[in-house]
Amino acid sequence: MSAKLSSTQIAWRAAQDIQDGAYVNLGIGFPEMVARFQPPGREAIFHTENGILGFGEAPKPGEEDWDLINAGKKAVTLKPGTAFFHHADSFAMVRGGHLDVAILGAYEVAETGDLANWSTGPKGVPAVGGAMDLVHGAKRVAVITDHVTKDGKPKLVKRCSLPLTGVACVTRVYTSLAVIDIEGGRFVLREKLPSLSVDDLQARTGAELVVPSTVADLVTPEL
Amino acid sequence: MSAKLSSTQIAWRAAQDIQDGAYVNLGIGFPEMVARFQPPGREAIFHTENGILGFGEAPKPGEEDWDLINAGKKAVTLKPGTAFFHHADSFAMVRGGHLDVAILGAYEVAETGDLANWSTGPKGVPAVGGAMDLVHGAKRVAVITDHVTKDGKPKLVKRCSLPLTGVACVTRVYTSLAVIDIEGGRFVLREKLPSLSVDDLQARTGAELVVPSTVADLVTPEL
Amino acid sequence: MDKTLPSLAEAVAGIADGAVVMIGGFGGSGAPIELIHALIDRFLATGSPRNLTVVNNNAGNGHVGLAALIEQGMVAKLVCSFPRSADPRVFTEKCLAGEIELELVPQGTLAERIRAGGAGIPAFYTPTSYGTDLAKGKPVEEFDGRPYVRELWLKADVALIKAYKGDRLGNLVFNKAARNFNPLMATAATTTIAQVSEIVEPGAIDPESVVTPGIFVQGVVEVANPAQEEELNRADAVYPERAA
Amino acid sequence: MDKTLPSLAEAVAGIADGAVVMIGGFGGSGAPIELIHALIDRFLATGSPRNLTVVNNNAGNGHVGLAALIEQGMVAKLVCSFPRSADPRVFTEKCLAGEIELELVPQGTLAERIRAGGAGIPAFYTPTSYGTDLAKGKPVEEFDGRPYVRELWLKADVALIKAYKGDRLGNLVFNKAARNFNPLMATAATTTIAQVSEIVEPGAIDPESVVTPGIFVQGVVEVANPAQEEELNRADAVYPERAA
Repeated sequence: MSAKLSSTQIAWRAAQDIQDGAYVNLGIGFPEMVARFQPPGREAIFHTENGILGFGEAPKPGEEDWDLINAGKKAVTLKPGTAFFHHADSFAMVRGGHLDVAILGAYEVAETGDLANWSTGPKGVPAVGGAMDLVHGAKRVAVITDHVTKDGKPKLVKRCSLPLTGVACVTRVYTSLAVIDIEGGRFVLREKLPSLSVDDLQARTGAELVVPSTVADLVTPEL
Repeated sequence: MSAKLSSTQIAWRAAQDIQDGAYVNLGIGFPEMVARFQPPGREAIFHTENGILGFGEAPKPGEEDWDLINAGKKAVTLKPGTAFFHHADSFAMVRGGHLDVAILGAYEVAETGDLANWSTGPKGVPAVGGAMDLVHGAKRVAVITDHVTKDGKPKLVKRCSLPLTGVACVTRVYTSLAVIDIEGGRFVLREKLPSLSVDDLQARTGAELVVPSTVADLVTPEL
Repeated sequence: MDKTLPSLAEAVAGIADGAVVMIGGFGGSGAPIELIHALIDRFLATGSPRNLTVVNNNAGNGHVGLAALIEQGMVAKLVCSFPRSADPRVFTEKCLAGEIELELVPQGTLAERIRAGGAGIPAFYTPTSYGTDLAKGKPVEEFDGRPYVRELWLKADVALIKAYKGDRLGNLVFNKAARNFNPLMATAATTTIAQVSEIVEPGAIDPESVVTPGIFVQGVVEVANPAQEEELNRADAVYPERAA
Repeated sequence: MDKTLPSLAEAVAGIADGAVVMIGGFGGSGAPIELIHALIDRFLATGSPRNLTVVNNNAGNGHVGLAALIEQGMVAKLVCSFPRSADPRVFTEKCLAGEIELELVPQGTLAERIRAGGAGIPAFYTPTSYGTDLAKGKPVEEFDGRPYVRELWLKADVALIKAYKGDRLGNLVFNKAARNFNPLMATAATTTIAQVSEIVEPGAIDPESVVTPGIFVQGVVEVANPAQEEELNRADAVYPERAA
């Protein structure tokens, strides 16, 4: 029952759904990890909102070019066929629906598809970045997250309690315990850890899970 | 009394008011002629809405590059420091007020600054091009025109009778007889042919001319 | 990822009856003549596509390219700013006969509506056309004391564009003022097909100089020596060639 | 026409108290550090400019560049999307103490508002921020069955930007992702001043590759080896240097 996917393993699982030739934006922080697990034979093209399409991996330490960074302000490298563009063109790609997939982190995801991932409330200085654009930008907006908070509270909820990033925008959630689609305002279970019963998963989820006749096993990859 | 400036001479007069370093759009047809009369020592930069800033004169016959044309679809040449851009960026320059001067032709100009220059009425196929953008685009929108129609009717009028291109947009009119500013919804006479009396000019003008104490002579250049 | 297409015929195979088709170019510069002619070939062979809505700055010149497409009766509606040219008779006659619908849009508004379509902006305000016949029926609002007209985005099923070089990822550069509407239309269509004079390897186009990033392009087809509308018209060309 | 300026001091001489100043860059990439430091020098010498409204994606990092400008108390209001960085303390402390006003704008909306300011578009609709706290008080309208928020243009008195090469006509190219907000801000300010690593002759920049045409630029000043914010911060740099 204490078995769960690590962040790395969640990122691996999310990467398996990215098709060859997909245009993908990975949110800053944890989601950036997804790029490391592209299945062999597939070539996704990564977009970063600060104006690069088709960047590659991180450079070796000491070889950073600080004019060649991603949205998380980490140094990246170039691949053949890269393009540079300014911020308005970059968000035209986002807002105009040209990305195939955006993968973001979350504080909370509601069964309505609402996402809260930018503010934990009125304390401190708020910062939003490109999150509110990205949730409206891609054909498919997915979230990767631990299934529950550090305190064990559900992150998949009936209605978000934290300030929203977007309304009805998330279509799939990859968690440490399950893969869940959001369809018609409901959480629909697609995969779960085989060691976990549906009841146990439901107990850790803040809204009702729709359980189809077939639920696949969530694979725990060796990484 | 039959003395008047030719089209070429009107274009020459308009060119004298273009400052060194000005960004200028010349409407298709007659206004294109203004470029030929830049005063020595002044370098204006010409914009064409199909995506060139800083183009030069027409090429020699036989040396046309049909990918290097102006808005009138006439071949032009390049000057050092040219830039190419797409239509949205081009009209961002126009609409965003980045041009210093736009010089357009006219069917009618009203004392209100209204301009009619795109349609002679419901007959035939209408065509507007960039005229409606240009009238809102430049810090100074000037018109060059014969003072009267071929039938002798005033082109400077109280209110336009033809479909409008823009409202309250024209600030100066260069005609075959006079230079007239539009200020506070009135025609203000700045220059007239010395051979012409104010009364004669008023008789050929469809709205009242405000005549300041000083009216300069409109020069007839030898070209 | 390889977006290159083996033939013009394959490039235009997916365009359906009733589609909204953006066609790049300003007059002849940047006009994808060969893609248009391939579309005519398909129509003559199969009767499809027909009933198209075409978005272009102009309405064709002579009897080639867009004018030929209109002449075949394939176009039900044209959205453009300037339906005049050296020889606009094909369009003019159909328009006056009521056989083709015309939506006249100021050129800068046309460009901005297409950009908005590509950028996910459903509407915007512009000073252009305020107080004129072309603003009739459109919402007007004041900002900073000046009146502005609200215009809607423009999107398409397909964009047919012409570029100079392209790679298999769809990155494109254009030739001089042949850029015009082409990069905008690439962003505003579900499927963008670019004819290019040369297909090059990824990396051959300097990433600083890419004008249309590949994300906006679904297909690239090589047309090594594309025709120029002005030269075809000077030679009195007609498409398809007519038996003597 | 010659837009080159002889010195950084001259480049920032015209910025008035209370001005709205757009500052290019995304974090350190594309940040015009030397222009910002010249502005600080002027303030320390003359007490002006102060009470500035600054538009930037971020809020500074460490004690150089924008952070140093804020630290001097020259900034009354900041318009930005992401006031966080490796070391955001300068801004954070002033913000929490109520000494600086923050207008938080989603990054894509910030970019589009600046573009709109440059393009003469006073308002536009975007899906971004719909249903969130950042849309409060803004008009909402449905297009094609989806709700959108209306946003207003953003303009400035001055833009301070960083480019790679520039010519005396103001044509500019940028370096990699240091492009970011710089070309947009150039369009949206009454006066745009660009620091460039190298001033070149007109024609040395390929007209196909110009990113910012000279019409958007009023002054160009050469800074041959510009500092990079990340490197200054790794060296714990502070501007101006403090006596030990």
